Amino acid sequence: MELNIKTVDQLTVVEPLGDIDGKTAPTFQDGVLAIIEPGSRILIDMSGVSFMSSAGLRVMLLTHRKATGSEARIVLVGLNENILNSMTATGFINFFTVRNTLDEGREALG
Amino acid sequence: MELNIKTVDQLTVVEPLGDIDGKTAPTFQDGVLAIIEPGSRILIDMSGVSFMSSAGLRVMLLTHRKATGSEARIVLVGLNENILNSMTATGFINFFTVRNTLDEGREALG
Amino acid sequence: MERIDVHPTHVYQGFRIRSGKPYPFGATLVPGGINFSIFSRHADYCVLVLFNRGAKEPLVEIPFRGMFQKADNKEPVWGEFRTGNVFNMTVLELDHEDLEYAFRMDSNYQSTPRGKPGIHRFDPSRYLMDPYARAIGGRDEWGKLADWADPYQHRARIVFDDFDWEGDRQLEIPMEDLIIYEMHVRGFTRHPSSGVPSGQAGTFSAIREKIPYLKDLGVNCIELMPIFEFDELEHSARDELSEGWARMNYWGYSTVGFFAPKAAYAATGPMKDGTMVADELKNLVKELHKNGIEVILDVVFNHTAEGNEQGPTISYRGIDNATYYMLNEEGYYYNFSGTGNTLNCNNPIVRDMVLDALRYWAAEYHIDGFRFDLASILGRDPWGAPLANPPLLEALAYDPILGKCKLIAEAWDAGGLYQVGSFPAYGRWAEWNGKCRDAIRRFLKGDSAMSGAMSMVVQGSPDLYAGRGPTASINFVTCHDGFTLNDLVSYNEKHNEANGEENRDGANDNNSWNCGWEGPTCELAINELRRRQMKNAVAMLMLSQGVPMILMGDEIARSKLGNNNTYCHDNELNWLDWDLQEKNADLYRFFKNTIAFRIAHPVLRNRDHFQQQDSRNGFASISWHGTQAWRPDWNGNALAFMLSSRANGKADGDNPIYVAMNMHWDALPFELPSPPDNLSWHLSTNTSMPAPQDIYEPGTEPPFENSSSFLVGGRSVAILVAK
Amino acid sequence: MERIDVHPTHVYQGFRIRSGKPYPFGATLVPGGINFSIFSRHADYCVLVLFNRGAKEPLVEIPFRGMFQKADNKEPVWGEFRTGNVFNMTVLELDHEDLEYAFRMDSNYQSTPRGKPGIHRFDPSRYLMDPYARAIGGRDEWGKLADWADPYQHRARIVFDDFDWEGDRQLEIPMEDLIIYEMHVRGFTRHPSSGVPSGQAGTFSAIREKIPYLKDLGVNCIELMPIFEFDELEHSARDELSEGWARMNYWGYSTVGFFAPKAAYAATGPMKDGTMVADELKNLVKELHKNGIEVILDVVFNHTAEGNEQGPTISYRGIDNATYYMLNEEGYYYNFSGTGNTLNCNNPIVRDMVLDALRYWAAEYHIDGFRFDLASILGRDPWGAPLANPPLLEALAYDPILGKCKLIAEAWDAGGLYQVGSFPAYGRWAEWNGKCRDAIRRFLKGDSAMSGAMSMVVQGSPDLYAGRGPTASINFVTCHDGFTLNDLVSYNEKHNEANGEENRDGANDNNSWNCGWEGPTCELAINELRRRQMKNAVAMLMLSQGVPMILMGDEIARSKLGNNNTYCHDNELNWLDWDLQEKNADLYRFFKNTIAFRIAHPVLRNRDHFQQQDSRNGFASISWHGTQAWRPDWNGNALAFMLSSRANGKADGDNPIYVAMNMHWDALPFELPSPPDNLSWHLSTNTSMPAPQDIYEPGTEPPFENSSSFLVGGRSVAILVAK
Repeated sequence: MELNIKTVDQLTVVEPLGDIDGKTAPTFQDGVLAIIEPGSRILIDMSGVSFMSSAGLRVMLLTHRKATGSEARIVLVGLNENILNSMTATGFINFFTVRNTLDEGREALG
Repeated sequence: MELNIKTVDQLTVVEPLGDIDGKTAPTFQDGVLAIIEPGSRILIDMSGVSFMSSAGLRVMLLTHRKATGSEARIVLVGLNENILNSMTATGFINFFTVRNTLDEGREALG
Repeated sequence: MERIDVHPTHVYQGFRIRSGKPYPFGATLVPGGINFSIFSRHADYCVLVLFNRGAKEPLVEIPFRGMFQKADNKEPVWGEFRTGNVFNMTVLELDHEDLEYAFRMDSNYQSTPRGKPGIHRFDPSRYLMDPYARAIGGRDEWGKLADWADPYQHRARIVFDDFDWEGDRQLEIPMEDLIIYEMHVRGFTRHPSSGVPSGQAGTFSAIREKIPYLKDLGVNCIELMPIFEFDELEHSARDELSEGWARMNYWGYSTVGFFAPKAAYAATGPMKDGTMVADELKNLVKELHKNGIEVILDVVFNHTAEGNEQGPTISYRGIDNATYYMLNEEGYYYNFSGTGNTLNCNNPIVRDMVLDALRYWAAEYHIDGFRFDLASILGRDPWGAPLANPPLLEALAYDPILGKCKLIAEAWDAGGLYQVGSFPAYGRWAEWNGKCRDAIRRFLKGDSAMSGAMSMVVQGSPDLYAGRGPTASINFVTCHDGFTLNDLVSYNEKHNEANGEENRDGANDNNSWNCGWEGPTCELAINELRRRQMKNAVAMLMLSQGVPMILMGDEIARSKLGNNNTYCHDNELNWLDWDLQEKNADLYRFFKNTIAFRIAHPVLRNRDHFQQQDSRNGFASISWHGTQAWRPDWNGNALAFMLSSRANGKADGDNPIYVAMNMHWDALPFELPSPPDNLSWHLSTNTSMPAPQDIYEPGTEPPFENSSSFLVGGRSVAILVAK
Repeated sequence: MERIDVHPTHVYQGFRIRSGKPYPFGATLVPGGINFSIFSRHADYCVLVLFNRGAKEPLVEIPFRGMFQKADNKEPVWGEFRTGNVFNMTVLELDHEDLEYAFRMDSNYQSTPRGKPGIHRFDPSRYLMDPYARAIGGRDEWGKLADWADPYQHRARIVFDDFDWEGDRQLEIPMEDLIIYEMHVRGFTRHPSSGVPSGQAGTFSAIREKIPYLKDLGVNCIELMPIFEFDELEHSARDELSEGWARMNYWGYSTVGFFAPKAAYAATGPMKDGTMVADELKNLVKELHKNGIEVILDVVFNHTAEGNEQGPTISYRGIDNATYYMLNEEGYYYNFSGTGNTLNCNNPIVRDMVLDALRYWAAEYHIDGFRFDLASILGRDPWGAPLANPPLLEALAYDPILGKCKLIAEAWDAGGLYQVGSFPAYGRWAEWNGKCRDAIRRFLKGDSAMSGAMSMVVQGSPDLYAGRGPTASINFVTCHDGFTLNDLVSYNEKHNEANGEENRDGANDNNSWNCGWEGPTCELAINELRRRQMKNAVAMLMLSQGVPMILMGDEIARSKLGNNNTYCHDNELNWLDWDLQEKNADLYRFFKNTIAFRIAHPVLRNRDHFQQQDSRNGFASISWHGTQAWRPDWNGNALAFMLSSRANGKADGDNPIYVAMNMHWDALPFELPSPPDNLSWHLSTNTSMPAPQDIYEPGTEPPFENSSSFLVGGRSVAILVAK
């Protein structure tokens, strides 16, 4: 998995590319945790992720919680239908702020 | 707990001062692990330690194993009777090289 | 704090291992690795087989005894990983997500070839599924043709048990307040009309989507037909399958693994991720609980999917045939389940497996209760004799973790043991009251002299459950087994030709009546009568003490075309057609309001049987009437009764209720008793009236003008409430 | 991988908590914290109490139900932490080493004041010890005066379960090869003569120091008298204690906690570190195993230390009196144990606690077997009636983790149930053969007509254990209960005055004989006879089929001065005097060589009873003789027999053995049978000879010159071996 991180308009946009599963989860977590600072506004663009396993969902949640604990905010956008369905089915969706598009994501982050 | 570390004749001598228990064990472990390098010869002078709890024994063993794994060598000296008895009673003594005095410890490390 | 016992002691083909912990059984994530633990009393050799997910060829096979390398210096060393009769080993540094595992076992005992009777069936060439597998792959997508060349069909997987329940608990709804809705997971939403998102039809996730429907109907408990992993392809002729049609094991009364949810019931099943399937089911339970709905599982501990001596070797028989199954002296399987084998439930090992499984479902999935299929088998000893003090039933009743779970017995088995009313209850067990079902059906269709039997039903069957109370009685008219309610009033005979056994299968004693024509008809009078009879039936159910259970779809007049044994059909015979909700809106409304009436009136939900004592207001808690007040006719087919306070005193403030059930073909005048406390009668229900006059929403009942008599239509139920 | 369910949901007085897991019961280290789980069926309110180690005042008391703060925003929120009848909660970020914990419980059921009979004994003011506590403080140093003002006397602690066993396993020595040495932990090394390092006397650690002694003697199993935490101060009058002398609960047959080793038996006990105490015992077991010695625990599951309605509230009675104890209808404790109360062993909860405890000792401490004190109680139902299918005994026999453990019953109880020979065995259970003890004693002292009874003992009591085999029989002449071997041959009567009950306590039927003088004497002939009788006794034991058990110290002629019930003495009456080893070196040598003889000859250690069939060499596996060959006299007090091959064939190559036991007062000539296979007789043992001619080391036996007859001295045993 690759992780592109760029800052646009005081917003950090994270673009993971590839599957997030038990093998790649640590890469994702390390990458995102490294950029979290108090007050960070982070947009994770999931359009490059085709598959997320249960371990992937967990790492996502842990990352999200650590961010929230640091008073950073995270919004997810660009989830494909498959991932959206599994997040809905398992209830993980309830823990996150999810938007459809980058623009809507930006808006949600204020 | 304090941890004095000095190098004498290519030998690292570690002098913990105070009890080693669940509370102080991390200090001990961090301190000793920091000085381990392949080939290190480390003499831990326990004469300043009056008490070691079961957590203390464990941290000691974990440190020792990590050293051995890094091809470093550790010898314990100056154990008081109380600690020696509890290490004997619990069998932890079997995992370590133990000598009575600093000189004997140096000799054991070659 | 780091553990000092996590470093490996041995190495085998590059895998770092050490002796494990004998419990818990199964595969458990432990610091640094996975602990594998499996019991066998008669095997003396065991191999752990690891696969990458879906692979036919193993990744490695690690014996529990033999030559290994020492972990520190790689010297050859003998190792054995066993405690008592439990093989256990911890393998370090595994990717649990991508892992499947099996065992191979061998023994010095003589083995038995397939098809022959025998005590032991060890076959070291077979991959055996862990009986404690918490997730099982291989049938991840419903009905998908299996790869029959795969030597490991049902594949044990690992589950990470860290679902975040966020404070959810079992609801612990008092038994007397329960209204159960019996449901098949797939059947509930598989029909195209269900309107659930694509990919979710027929799954746990889709039930979650339908929670608003269940809340609207008013039930507070769903009872799921078997959801333990089973093999829907079990009965399928392979050529049938390839032609796109087959008889399947659709109902699922044939367990492959007692700790694993059916993967193909999960929308996430096709992802082949054991943890995700578990998460999906847990999330369903959590959401149902948030909405005040409990979950009861229909569990099948009387037999397994391995069948008789001709059946496949999946797990148990290859691990310890003599422990897991009841065998006669020649080594034939006892068949008290009618399916080929019988689980040896009162062997202490199997007893513990059953307990462990139920504790797991209660603790890890927050399941609220269990209905035990053919539960009488659980009271038999290893040779089939009914026990005076069946330790399994006793242990379940006393179990601390199951302490607040509902325990419901199907109190009979296929070996002729019939214990309705006499199931060993230990103060805890309820029963599917089959006698209540038959009494309601016969009273409903107008059999003569049934009013006495019906009066027992109304009281929660004190004739059966004296000392246990009405909550021991699960009252029902229909369930998955037999006719739907619509079919009960539309068919005199079963029509099971589609099952492929020339209508020989299924019960013949249905106590049904077709109202004048066998099957669907355009005859308006017949259809109206049928509609009325359905309303009568649910009214009788909701007016009776005990715990009412309704069958999925009965509230919208679902039909299975007269088939009373649809275990094998994955098609519209079993799929609930959601368009019926609109077509039969009046029936749905009647169900909903009858349920609401029951919920509004604690007097209908007593914890104890009526004591026939005067209540606070000078009236008996229940009084009996007929066409003449205070003069019940126990040999007719008309029955009336008045409830005037709750037996345990809790409902002293509840309204008195008068019910007249006229199952005579013609209208009858019922003389009304005076309501207590200077109240006056109001009309709640009159099934002889067309909707919406058939039932009023609780609280909106209009005054009943004639205070002395009520002309109740033929085959109708009327309810008055005193306000 | 990190878990997603470890963050706290609630906060209480600064402690971060969340709902826990209901199992395992007790306090368990889990990721991030400690999980506390405790059962009560009848309590409806429970509080977790945390202490710093040794503190009288709690650190915090956290209720399992009530108002908390939400962890994320500190808002007040209702919380409940319970699953079924199990209160469970995880408290995060605790220092488990410095922690002690208790519970307080309350209930809506009416409680009963101390001293009165009653069903429930809830008292929310009391700190209750966890029945599943893996370590218990409060009596950390043997005999040290307790602080009676401390409201929490027996203090539950945490154990870290990561002892590094390095591949150690239970030894699984075949039952028939076992030679058991019954030992009291403190008594073994407490005497100043023991020579163990200071601070270790009387501890587990000191037993480890004495392993060479045990190996030299030749035993391969030690049976430890109770080591579960008990209160040695239980029977002490406090003023006695302050005067430095007291009757103590020295033996320890009175359990405080079933999962915790007695802290005061550990050299590390005074450090008040639960893990270290556990480590010390585990290390002892590991070292014994390295030396081929198994460990059997004497376990007391028939009652607890809480006594009757007058007794203290420690744990069980305050948690669920009605579950844990057998009560009659008035609420009095049944007293089948003779100690005030009876554990309700066949209640499913208690059944599981017993099983969980034994599984814990087998799995976590690698214990090899268990001897069950007053085991017949374990077969009684909750009202005291013996069960036809006692589920606890059955479950123990079938248990997977205990699958290779020795299970030994003291097959009687204090309620009059006597089951020697008839204990429900399920193919697993052995028994303390009390009838064997009596038969040997009476034969030994020359009672008339005992040769028939002795012949049964020699065969492993087929009269008692037909179908179960000789390994069902634990043979012994002495045990902790009753005379030592030396006292058995030195006293006709018990001398129990030191026990403070005017010699009323203790058994009266000792079947002992003082050889002519009551107690110690300078009379040489008497002392020689006593010495010979001790040798005779151990020879009889080692020559008999079954499993021999010897009492600590009998090998060096330990005496308890005629006291046959020394349960209460922490002094030289119970402490083994190691100087006896030198004083009685000949007796020690005799024991050692007799044991070696048994080990050298598989023919003495058959798994099955003799079948009375001809063996391979044409001789019966056992043949009976008297003063005339082939003519046994079943009514005398002389008995001879010849063993010529092992019943199960394994010992076909073993030497034939001839044994003559002359318990007549005068010498008798025994006509010798011809040895099989043209071998000739060699002399192994002749107890009428002085050492070292009394016994030859196995392999060094000289030829026995007279091949036709052996004049065996009065009260002597002679052994010939054919080579």
